[in-house]
Amino acid sequence: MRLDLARRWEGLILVLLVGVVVWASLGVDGFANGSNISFLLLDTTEIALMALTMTLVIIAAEIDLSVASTLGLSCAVLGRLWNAGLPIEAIMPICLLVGAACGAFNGLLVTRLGLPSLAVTIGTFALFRGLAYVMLGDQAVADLPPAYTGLATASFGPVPVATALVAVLAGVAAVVLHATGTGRSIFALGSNVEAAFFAGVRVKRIKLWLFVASGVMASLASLVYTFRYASARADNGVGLELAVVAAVLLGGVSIFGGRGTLPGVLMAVLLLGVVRNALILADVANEVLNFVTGLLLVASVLAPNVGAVWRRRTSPQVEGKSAS
Amino acid sequence: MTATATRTEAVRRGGGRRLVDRVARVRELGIVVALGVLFGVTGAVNPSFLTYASIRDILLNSAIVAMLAVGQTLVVVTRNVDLSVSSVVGLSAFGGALILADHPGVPVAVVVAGCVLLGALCGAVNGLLVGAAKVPALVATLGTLYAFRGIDYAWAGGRQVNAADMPEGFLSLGTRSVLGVPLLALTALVVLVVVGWMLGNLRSGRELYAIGSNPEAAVLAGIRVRRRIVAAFVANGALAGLAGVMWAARFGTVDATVATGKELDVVAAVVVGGVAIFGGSGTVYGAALGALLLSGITSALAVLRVDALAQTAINGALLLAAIALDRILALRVAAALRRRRFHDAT
Amino acid sequence: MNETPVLSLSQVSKAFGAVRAVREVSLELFPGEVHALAGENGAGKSTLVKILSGVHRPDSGRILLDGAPVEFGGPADAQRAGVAVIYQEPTLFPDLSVMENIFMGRQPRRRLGIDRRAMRASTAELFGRLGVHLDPDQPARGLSIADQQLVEIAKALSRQARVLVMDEPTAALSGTEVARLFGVARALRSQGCALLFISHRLEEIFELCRRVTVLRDGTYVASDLIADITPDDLVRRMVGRELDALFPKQETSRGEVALKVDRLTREGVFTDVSFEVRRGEIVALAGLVGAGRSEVARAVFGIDRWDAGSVEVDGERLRPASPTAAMAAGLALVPEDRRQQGLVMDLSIERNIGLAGLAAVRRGPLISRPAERERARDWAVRLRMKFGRLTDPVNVLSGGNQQKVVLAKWLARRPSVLIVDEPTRGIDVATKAEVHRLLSELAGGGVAVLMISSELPEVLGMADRVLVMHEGRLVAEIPRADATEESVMAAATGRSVA
Amino acid sequence: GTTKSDVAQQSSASATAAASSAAADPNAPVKQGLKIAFLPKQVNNPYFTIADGGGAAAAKEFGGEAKEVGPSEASASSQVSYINTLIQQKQDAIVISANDPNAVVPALTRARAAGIKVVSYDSDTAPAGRHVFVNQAGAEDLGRTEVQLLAEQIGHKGKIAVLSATPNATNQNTWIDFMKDELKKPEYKDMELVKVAYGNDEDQKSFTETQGLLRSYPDLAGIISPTTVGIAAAARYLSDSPYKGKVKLTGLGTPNQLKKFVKDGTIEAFELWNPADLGYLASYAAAALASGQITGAEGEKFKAGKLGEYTIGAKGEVLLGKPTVFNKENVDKFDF
Ligand SMILES: Nc1ncnc2c1ncn2[C@@H]1O[C@H](COP(=O)(O)OP(=O)(O)OP(=O)(O)O)[C@@H](O)[C@H]1O
Ligand SMILES: Nc1ncnc2c1ncn2[C@@H]1O[C@H](COP(=O)(O)OP(=O)(O)OP(=O)(O)O)[C@@H](O)[C@H]1O
Ligand SMILES: [Mg+2]
Ligand SMILES: [Mg+2]
Repeated sequence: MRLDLARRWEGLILVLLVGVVVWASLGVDGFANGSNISFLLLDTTEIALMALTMTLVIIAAEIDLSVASTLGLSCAVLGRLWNAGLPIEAIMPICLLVGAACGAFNGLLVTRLGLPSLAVTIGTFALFRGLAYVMLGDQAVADLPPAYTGLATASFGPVPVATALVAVLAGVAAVVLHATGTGRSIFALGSNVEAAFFAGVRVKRIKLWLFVASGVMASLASLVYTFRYASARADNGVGLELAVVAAVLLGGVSIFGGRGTLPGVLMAVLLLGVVRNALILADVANEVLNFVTGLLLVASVLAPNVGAVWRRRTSPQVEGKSAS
Repeated sequence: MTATATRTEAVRRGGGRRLVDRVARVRELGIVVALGVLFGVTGAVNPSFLTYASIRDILLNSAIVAMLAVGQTLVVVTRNVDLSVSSVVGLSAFGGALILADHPGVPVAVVVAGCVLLGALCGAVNGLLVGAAKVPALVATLGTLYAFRGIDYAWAGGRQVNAADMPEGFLSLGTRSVLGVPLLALTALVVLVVVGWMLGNLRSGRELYAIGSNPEAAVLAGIRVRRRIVAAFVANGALAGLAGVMWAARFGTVDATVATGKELDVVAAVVVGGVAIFGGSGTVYGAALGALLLSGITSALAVLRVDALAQTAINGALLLAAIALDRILALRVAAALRRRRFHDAT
Repeated sequence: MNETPVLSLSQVSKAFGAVRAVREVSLELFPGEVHALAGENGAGKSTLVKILSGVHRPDSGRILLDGAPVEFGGPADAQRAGVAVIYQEPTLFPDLSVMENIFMGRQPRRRLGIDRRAMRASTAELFGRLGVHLDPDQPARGLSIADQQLVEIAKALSRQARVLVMDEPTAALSGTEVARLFGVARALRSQGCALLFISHRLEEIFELCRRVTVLRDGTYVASDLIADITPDDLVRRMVGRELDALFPKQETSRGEVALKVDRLTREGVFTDVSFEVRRGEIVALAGLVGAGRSEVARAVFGIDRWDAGSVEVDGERLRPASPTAAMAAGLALVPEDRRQQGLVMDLSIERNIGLAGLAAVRRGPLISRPAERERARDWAVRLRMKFGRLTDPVNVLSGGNQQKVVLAKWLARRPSVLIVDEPTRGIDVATKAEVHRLLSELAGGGVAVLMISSELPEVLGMADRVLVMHEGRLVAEIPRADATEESVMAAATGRSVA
Repeated sequence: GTTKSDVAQQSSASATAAASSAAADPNAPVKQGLKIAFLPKQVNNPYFTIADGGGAAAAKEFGGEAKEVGPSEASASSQVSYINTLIQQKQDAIVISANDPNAVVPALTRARAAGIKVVSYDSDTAPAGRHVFVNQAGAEDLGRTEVQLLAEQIGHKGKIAVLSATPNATNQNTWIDFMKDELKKPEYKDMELVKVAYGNDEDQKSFTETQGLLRSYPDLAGIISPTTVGIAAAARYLSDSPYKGKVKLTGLGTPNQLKKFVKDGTIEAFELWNPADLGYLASYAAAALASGQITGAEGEKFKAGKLGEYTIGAKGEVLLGKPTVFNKENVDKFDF
């Protein structure tokens, strides 16, 4: 039943995606050409990267609202070190370490002190962004090496290099989530921590590593972001966290944990990207764009639910999550 | 049998001890301590922080968020959340300001009532999505966060309403004081006390906690879950609507971006105030204290001449410190109570 | 007694997808009578209860109240009609106080708001009738499963209903509490209340009820006066065949000490608990509800931290507070609260069974789904589980079948020390015999078994040795030969000191 | 590895190569039906709404079509996706106010490669990104005159503070640098800049920051807020506090926003250019580029309708003119 539901959800997103692509190709000038597709894919890179780990984190019934701030901090570190004259090849691993440290900080507060991750990451959302300002202040570092800025926007045919990176990492994440013991454990602990703990799942350890992975992924996204825009600033990526969470939820991941699939999330990221691109091309005003994004989010959940509610009419039945 | 008997009797021994237990169990204790520390330290460094004018400013600043936090608590205790409040505030602030500017004849009271109604309407949309159509609250309200803001933008179309366009009688609502207490803070306080009392002492209030604590059991207990959830969202929307007009009165300049991003502040206040994000427990008093703490931190940083670039970071660090402190206190108290029970029993 | 039934079901059916849980069953509840409902796990008893309480709407058939057809649109309707229900699984609000749990939605009111004092007094009065010693202001979170059950009973009583439906109210209770509950039930009966009672303990049915209805595979089998049948008849009706001995205890030779618990203390919960379990031995841990038995098991398995003492498995000291270490040492714990601690309700049967033994079905870093399914199927068959597909989520299983999933999860690990906390709670007679045989087979194969049970016959029938706890201390150790109902109860209530 | 100095060498080498353009024909007629897209920092921002309105009015005059597109929040990344779609739509010119002067350059470079002319206005991009920058006022001019305005009001004496937008705002930071420079002059020896606070161009934050400034420096003599959001918030705080009239406030603001405070004595004088004229001029500059009248080289001239003739200065900059100072006497004459 659960699987059916998940499949139905993914099917729905897929149908929507195909529908929007067909509509846009036929009805929107400039949509269906190589360079636009390439922009479109490139534009979703950072969100896609962060959505990969966010999916795992939310399935584990936690949340990481600090991803965009981690991205900002990592950008700031990159800019600062670049200004200090370090070679970029040395800076990039340092950035990833910074991301890991941010994630570990979140993870330790959540697992060691038992604080709710929503509260913790609202705090680190401000803290990391603030550290980024402290690190780089009001400077914008723009003289980044063309070899890298070029790579970030380069593409094989219509497929950007960055998208290939997303694809590889998505493959890894999907295998971890859907085919390994760790993945099983993530679903189990997201659904019922206590039972998972009783079954010997190392709840704290897994959660800690999920947050670390989320941090690393955010800093990886920061590298793509910085090179893509050829600009390292402390306010890079402000507000991306909501876009990431929205994509993950649209992809059918349950905010209460224990449910969701990676393919669903990836399709949702793509769907949001395509809709945005097509609407902007069609000169739809920004306010309508926001409205449509919101509507899409609600409608995607509403559609299967309305059916379920209707069915429930004929047979009342208790449902909902059991007490925790 | 006798084991449990001695246990309860032991607890009953000595009313004084029981009182201490009660106080120690109050969830809001940690946050009160944090507030004390904040005001104490800041006041010691810069006594002007504790002057009447300064306290008045802090109260004014926190009033709106506190009111939103009170409304949010109603929703959060039912194991839901309303992220769209900031957009509702924006919509209501702009709507109210626009009417006042374009139709100076409309009485202020009517405008305020209209804004509350508008908010309630938005709340009803959320409530129906969550309660009736079973869309998870976070998804539904993230959606309406975008949607309501979209309506706001479309309505405003780049227009800004300035203080000069609004009647003095309205703007003074945002600044006037009654017996030395700002009217805004007073309104928030009244809302706080009324909602707090209702949550604690009405069947419907207690049912909200029951729903959040165990939704499945709430249905079995015959609680009309759907109706209660819709009501919680409507009430929260109405408060957001009220907060919206208050915003317009207080800040005078209103455009379509009002209160953008405030939802995180409100959720932060609620969480810092000890309201469990997965429902079932927490009080509006805690949430209001949380709002006070957050705006207290912001004001303190400005007063302490903290470097502007470092402010965001310190703000975040203090927020984390506050919730960590609260948590550690709670753990200590729980451990102490367990030990005490043990020593009483033996 | 020959009046019209207060509440009756006429030819009701209910299906969940392909599973036809209840098929054309009729049932009549008369005032002043306790009616038993019996059947194997998954026979449809709880489904019937949920039809009576308005949770499920029957696909066909009618519900009659005082002879007139009614429709229950939801639990609220049934409550208004005077039906109170104790569900099989506790339905408490963990964040609210015990008294609020009891009176939720019906809190006594004053002129302004809720009258807490009156609520507290009524709660104390109810608890007095049931002999419960809980603080009305204490939150429901953290109550043992037995205490939760008692609160549920108090809640149902407080409704002063015309019909009281009790779905396995005694499964988590020990003798004393059951006796109290029966006292209250008899009092209600004499006041003209109609009661429906479900239990897998046959002796309880024979003690309390006047009439019994048996279900098998969702269909109605028979309705008899208790006076007219014997326990064997009842079992035959339920199972459809003769049953083997309930406690097939085989004598085994004892090996070395496998589990050694030394002066284990967790402040506020239990003190100075020391005992050993040898290979091939079944040791029962008896005591009253709240004596601290489950807490000892949790600490030994590493769920809770202990303050002093040590635990050794096969001579190796266990790292405290680590279930993973305990599992690596060969320990397994079947917890008492299957819904919260034993199962991940949203996950499928096979994944639940696989969860504790992921290492066993791994091929390289990946999980082998065929291996996982094979293992699950193997154990599902061995435990005679009743289910649709292995990929169904466990929350659609009947209570007893859920319990079997928990057992399967741990047995599949082939532990060397097995701790089972109320292993047969909610399990039907046939399966209970199965579980008992299994436990004794495991012991025969050299596994050390520590069994916590509130069911005295089970303790006496299965155990090589009985340890008795009272108020967080181990007060007696009684060898099989000396273990009688009297000696165990005496120790458990603290009347004799070992 | 790749270090900063490697890159510096490479880019200086390529910069010289990039300076190439076709010759301008000053007498070419303005093409009809030019498609000009305004890409402000943020849509629905009243300031840009006015500016882009001016641009649209200009387009109407010369027979082109102007539209305004853009993100609803002022972030660099979202502008880039708009540039990309404008390229797909084959616009003739893009008029942009950059949120991040560098982040938009790669996208703008692609736009230029596709034959689209780029004019920056209000907030410049890095020079590689555009042909012409229409500057509302010389940064130096603005920075210095604001200090002069305030100095007059406080009698060249006392502590002063700046309430800026975000810590990264390019315009504001340049102005503040010139303010600091101006303050070094001997006539300001009794004035001290004690703090630069940031209101992030958010109303409430600016409000709280003003509070904080006065709480921590009770003897403050004046505040400069070179941002329309900041000055309005600060004015509102002051008008309702005991500091009203005592602490002087000046900066950049729109007359409509501040009329009330000029009249009630909170503000003596403030300044601003006319945003509609800024958009108007940018629109003409775009048309001139797209029609081949100019290429963006220093010394070229073009006509901008009612505003008259403009000459391109160094680094491709066109200066709108001196800002207007608003005070009690003239504030009622303006409506924007
Ligand atoms: N919500 C549901 N969805 C699907 N199947 C269900 C659902 N509830 C019960 N069933 C199925 O209906 C059948 C009857 O279940 P029920 O809970 O009534 O059994 P029971 O007689 O109470 O058993 P037990 O003694 O184990 O409690 C079982 O096969 C069960 O799997
Ligand atoms: N001596 C004691 N003093 C105080 N609290 C106790 C004591 N013993 C047990 N408790 C509490 O009583 C509750 C029941 O304990 P536990 O579950 O261990 O009992 P049990 O013997 O296993 O009974 P059950 O049959 O309910 O499982 C727990 O919440 C525990 O914390
Ligand atoms: Mg049952
Ligand atoms: Mg127990």
